[in-house]
Amino acid sequence: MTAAPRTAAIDPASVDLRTRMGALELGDPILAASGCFAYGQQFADFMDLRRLAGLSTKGISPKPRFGNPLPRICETASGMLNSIGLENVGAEAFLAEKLPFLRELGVSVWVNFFGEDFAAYVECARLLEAGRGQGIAVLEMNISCPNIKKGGIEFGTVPEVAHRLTRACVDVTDLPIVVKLTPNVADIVGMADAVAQAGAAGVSLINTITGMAIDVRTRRPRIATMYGGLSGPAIKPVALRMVHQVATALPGLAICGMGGIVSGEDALEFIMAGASCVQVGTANFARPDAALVVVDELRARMAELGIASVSEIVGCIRPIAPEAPQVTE
Amino acid sequence: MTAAPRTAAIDPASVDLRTRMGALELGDPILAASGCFAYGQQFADFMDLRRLAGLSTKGISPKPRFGNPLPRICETASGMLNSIGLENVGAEAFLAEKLPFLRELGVSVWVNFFGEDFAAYVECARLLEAGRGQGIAVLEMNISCPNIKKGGIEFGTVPEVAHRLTRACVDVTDLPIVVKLTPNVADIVGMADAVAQAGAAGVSLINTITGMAIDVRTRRPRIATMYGGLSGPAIKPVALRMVHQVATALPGLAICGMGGIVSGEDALEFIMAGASCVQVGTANFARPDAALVVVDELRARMAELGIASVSEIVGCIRPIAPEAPQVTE
Amino acid sequence: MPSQFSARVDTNRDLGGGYVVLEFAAEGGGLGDVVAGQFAMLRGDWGRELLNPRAFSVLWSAPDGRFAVLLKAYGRGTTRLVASQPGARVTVTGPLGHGFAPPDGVRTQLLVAGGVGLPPLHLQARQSAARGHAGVTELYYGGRNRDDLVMLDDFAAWGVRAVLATEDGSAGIRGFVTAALEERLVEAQRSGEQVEILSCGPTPMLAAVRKIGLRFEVPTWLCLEEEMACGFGVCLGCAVPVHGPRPYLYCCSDGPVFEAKQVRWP
Amino acid sequence: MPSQFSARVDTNRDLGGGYVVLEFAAEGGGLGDVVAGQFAMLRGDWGRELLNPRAFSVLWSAPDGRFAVLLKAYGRGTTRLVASQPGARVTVTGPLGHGFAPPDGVRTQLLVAGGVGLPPLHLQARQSAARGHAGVTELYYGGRNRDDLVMLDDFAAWGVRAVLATEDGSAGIRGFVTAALEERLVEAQRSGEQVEILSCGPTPMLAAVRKIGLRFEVPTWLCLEEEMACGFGVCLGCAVPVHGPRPYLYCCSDGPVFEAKQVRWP
Ligand SMILES: Cc1cc2nc3c(=O)[nH]c(=O)nc-3n(C[C@H](O)[C@H](O)[C@H](O)COP(=O)(O)OP(=O)(O)OC[C@H]3O[C@@H](n4cnc5c(N)ncnc54)[C@H](O)[C@@H]3O)c2cc1C
Ligand SMILES: Cc1cc2nc3c(=O)[nH]c(=O)nc-3n(C[C@H](O)[C@H](O)[C@H](O)COP(=O)(O)OP(=O)(O)OC[C@H]3O[C@@H](n4cnc5c(N)ncnc54)[C@H](O)[C@@H]3O)c2cc1C
Ligand SMILES: Cc1cc2nc3c(=O)[nH]c(=O)nc-3n(C[C@H](O)[C@H](O)[C@H](O)COP(=O)(O)O)c2cc1C
Ligand SMILES: Cc1cc2nc3c(=O)[nH]c(=O)nc-3n(C[C@H](O)[C@H](O)[C@H](O)COP(=O)(O)O)c2cc1C
Ligand code: FES
Ligand code: FES
Repeated sequence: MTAAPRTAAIDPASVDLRTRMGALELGDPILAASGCFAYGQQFADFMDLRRLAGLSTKGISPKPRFGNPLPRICETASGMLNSIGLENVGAEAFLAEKLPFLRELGVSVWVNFFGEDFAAYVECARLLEAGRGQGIAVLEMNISCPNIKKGGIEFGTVPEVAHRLTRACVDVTDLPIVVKLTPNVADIVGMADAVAQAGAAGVSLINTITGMAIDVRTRRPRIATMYGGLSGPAIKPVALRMVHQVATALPGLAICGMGGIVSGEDALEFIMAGASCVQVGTANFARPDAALVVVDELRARMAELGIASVSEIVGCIRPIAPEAPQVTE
Repeated sequence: MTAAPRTAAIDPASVDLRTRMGALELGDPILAASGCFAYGQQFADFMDLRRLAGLSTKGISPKPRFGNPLPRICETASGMLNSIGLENVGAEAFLAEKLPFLRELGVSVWVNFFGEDFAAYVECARLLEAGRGQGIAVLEMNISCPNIKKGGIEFGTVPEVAHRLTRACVDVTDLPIVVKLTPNVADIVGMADAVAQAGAAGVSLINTITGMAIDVRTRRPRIATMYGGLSGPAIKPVALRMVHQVATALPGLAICGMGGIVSGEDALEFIMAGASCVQVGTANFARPDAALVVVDELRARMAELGIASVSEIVGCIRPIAPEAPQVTE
Repeated sequence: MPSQFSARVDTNRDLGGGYVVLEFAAEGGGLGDVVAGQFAMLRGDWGRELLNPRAFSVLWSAPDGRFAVLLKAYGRGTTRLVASQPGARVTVTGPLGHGFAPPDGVRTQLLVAGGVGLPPLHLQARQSAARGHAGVTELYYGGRNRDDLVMLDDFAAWGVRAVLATEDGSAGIRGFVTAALEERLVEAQRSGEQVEILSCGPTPMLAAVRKIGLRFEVPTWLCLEEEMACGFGVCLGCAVPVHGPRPYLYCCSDGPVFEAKQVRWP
Repeated sequence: MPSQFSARVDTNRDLGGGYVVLEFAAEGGGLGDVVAGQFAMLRGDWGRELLNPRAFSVLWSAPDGRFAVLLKAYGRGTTRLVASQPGARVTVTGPLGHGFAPPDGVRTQLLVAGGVGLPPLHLQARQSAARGHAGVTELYYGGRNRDDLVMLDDFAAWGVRAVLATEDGSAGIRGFVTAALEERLVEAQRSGEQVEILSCGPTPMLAAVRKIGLRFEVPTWLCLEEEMACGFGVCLGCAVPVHGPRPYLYCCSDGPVFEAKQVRWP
């Protein structure tokens, strides 16, 4: 009984897609997600990278890493599992060999990073601080690596630990730090609050959900590390819920939403739930220009619905109207 | 490089599907899941209920409940959200009006139950104790209701609270209590251990994952209570992971697995991960006899793979063989 | 007695305006006798992306197991069904729910239809005509434009008077069909004619029809559509807010036809 | 240069034994020149259940944008593709990866094929023949039974000597084709003939070919299949364990053709 507001459609060209993630201004709200766009170079063959609002790099650690044994990926219903093992070129090579290319593009470069332990996180933030003024817009701190061993789980699941880690990293860089949280927790608001209090410029929600798949012929897991991270449309409802929970509980905190976005309507759901911008991850594997398709669809869908700008709809969701009172006699 | 063991196929009729869930014996490992089979009556039109190994009833509370406002359900990619609000006839009416029908069927009747607070849980267990000898095989205690308000979240997410609650219920009944856990936690093993220590006869894994969907036209949630529980194939990887975690960490604990099972192969994955039996939930909505289809497919797939009995494969998953050492020069 | 059986698309007939009639041939079984307003749950070979079947009012059902539904592409399920080719397989459960009562020969039945809400009223008119009751049946049928008004020939053939309304005036009177309905009720009130309303269509239309029916104190029956999963009273997903001792009834098992005064709408 | 474009199924040709050749017509673009062993990522209108495209070796590619792949129903993606009708749309990315080197005119190329691993070797033979090198190419082709051995006429037409093997003996010699390969290598060793091995097929076959190649110290190239998501070096999903300074290379961007001695298999 909650009817759609019959709003007059508007001209798609007039839709204002600009958005702000905290102090950061973006031409539109759609970025490519970490680990799903490498360092951008491979995509240059298939699309005009300059049309992107921004991208998050593969997670960078202080030293290069080689990653996990295979198999590393498998598909599930409307999703996929991965356990890449955070393979990356390391902070030094990133700054020297990857950043110049990204800087040239003129898009918002988010450098996703992590460390194998507390000290390595701080070291990585310190190393990447050198990229300020060299093209890095945001440090996206990944505290949710299901695929590294060494006690990493606590960074993402214990608020006090996340708080201390965030504070320590914020202290060594003037770049804004957006903390990427894991959904594998009972209380996402508590986590978001902890990192916000520690000086995070915002949060990225969500990383993958830990999952498993089994090959019944071989009686082995389909992922060599046994468990992997679930991404794709399967997890979208969980991601939306967490974005909405955090946006509602912590209205001042900037949120970058992600998890299963493949269409403009998906992106719109995240924005309405409270995300200032979103990232497109797994969808890039089906088509490298997935983020651009999402932008085009978002513009068209907003025009259809008569929505003039992104800024007016961030977090606009209202509860369903209460039902009429019951006459019980 | 992990090749399939080329096992000779066997005669489907010779496959031994019998299984034990703790002390409970079942003719085959496939039950219908709570909330997805009501009290069984409606299905009598469509299938021979006696062919089922067992079923779990809609969750029963001490008093009748009417449930949540609408909309209560919506579909997502390979899943659905629900927020039924645990509508049920109440323990008294269940015993008087529903149990006699179920008893007649001669299948394993699991009565799913909950309370609005601590005392109501214990009261419900006490009331249902009257069903011992009247056809109830198991009390499945649902401590994971995302859809009731009053602090219920702690029952399912704080190990000490779950422990106390389980102990209190175990104390008032001689029926085995299987505790159904919520996946909305960081540490499922800690939860399983807590209830096992308190005397639970086993655990059911998993209930739905809390999620959200948005109608971008109306700018409202698609579920009246804002959030609902995600079920279906989308969550299967998460469910399998939790079953495997608990089976590995707590080898003595009986596990009933569920989450996204729609085929015999799905069921086989759960059994190999460590479940002694499984429940089929959302799949019933597509076809009332879904559980029977799963049994038939399970038998056929086991025969194809040369597996003679369920008991020999419960928890049989082994890690992927290590890779050959690297010659680096 | 409902049953579940397999069927194949026999013909996919485009009526224009996005409306399609799908005719199915059952492979064993069939819907059998159907009361107007009853529905069937249909599911194609949709893999795991779309889990649940979709509800469709039965347009007609023949003794040989053939039956038809009328639909329009709306979301993911209907889009796939509309695109389905002859030979495509569907799983069918039905007939489900409780339909409309036939005319009692005393009250004139005013059928108020909109969009894909036509089938229950189309079947009601067909059955009334077959029983010789066509004369106590009238159709009030509204749409956005003339393309929204389909299958009019059938009503003409059955001798059912049809009052049409379109929002753009391209067929019948301009505006909502509920305006014509109100006029008709005023007339009936004046003449003392006994009438009742049977309606199916978009929710805003049903809400208007409900209010009119209550205002004129005319027995009014609404065929409701709520999101469904199982279709037969198991999932408790399709709650309908009602007045009376319980706050909710179920669209699939208690309905889909409800009396207007029972429905707890604003 | 790889590109992404849209194509439609032109013909779906059943070769028996479950093998199918799908020929596509590109709608703008196309694969262009393809080196044998290069592949394309294909994705049909699969909705959200199947997210990722699937990799297929290119069987042939014509200047007009038409191209073909050979496949068999295996899992969810290949089952849908095998069932696809003319007109069905797919999104194509390719050509991707690095293929086999053409014969150098000195070494005899022994092509060792199994199952759906045939296309790279089929294309290699086609191109060798076109360049007048058919005489330095031989085919070793194994399967479970004669239905697994397809497209033999093409090799005959190109003048390529084919040695066949089936596990049940229904065509060629009985047993694995690697036995015939070993005999051939013994003979080459004896005569001092220079040979190299190019192989594609099921992993157990490739593992055997690798060991044989290493034992006979013959240059051996394996076209590998690893589970892929992106197909061009982005997701890092398709790792291949290798010897050397780094533990892994990538099947899609560094391969799919790897030298046997580099591959880190037991
Ligand atoms: C008793 C009954 C009888 C029915 N009879 C008929 C009939 O005869 N003919 C007929 O055509 N339909 C009929 N329906 C409706 C039909 O079942 C729905 O059209 C169908 O459930 C919607 O399915 P879908 O897969 O197309 O949409 P889905 O993809 O399942 O989407 C359904 C949900 O998504 C939302 N949604 C879908 N598409 C959009 C969109 N484009 N924009 C915004 N929101 C969207 C809706 O709010 C809805 O909640 C009947 C329903 C019931 C309950
Ligand atoms: C470079 C390259 C070239 C290729 N060329 C070809 C080609 O020319 N022709 C061709 O046919 N294929 C080719 N393949 C393989 C093809 O891509 C796979 O068949 C495909 O990825 C499997 O996709 P699917 O959707 O059918 O299986 P999916 O449903 O995606 O399943 C894939 C995974 O599930 C498992 N799986 C699937 N089905 C089963 C089953 N029945 N039993 C047990 N496990 C199962 C497998 O272990 C695998 O891990 C190539 C692959 C690569 C990497
Ligand atoms: C193959 C793969 C690799 C990923 N690597 C990273 C990573 O290095 N750092 C990170 O923070 N997230 C990583 N992610 C998570 C994504 O950035 C994203 O949070 C998640 O996949 C959900 O979005 P999606 O459903 O759109 O993919 C990775 C995801 C995938 C699928
Ligand atoms: C409509 C619906 C109602 C449910 N009601 C209950 C319930 O009353 N008690 C309970 O423990 N679980 C309930 N569940 C959860 C299921 O029993 C099951 O744990 C979950 O749906 C995962 O399994 P599935 O993916 O096979 O559906 C419900 C699920 C659905 C979809
Ligand atoms: S649709 Fe399941 S109860 Fe009505
Ligand atoms: S498939 Fe993505 S890196 Fe190879």
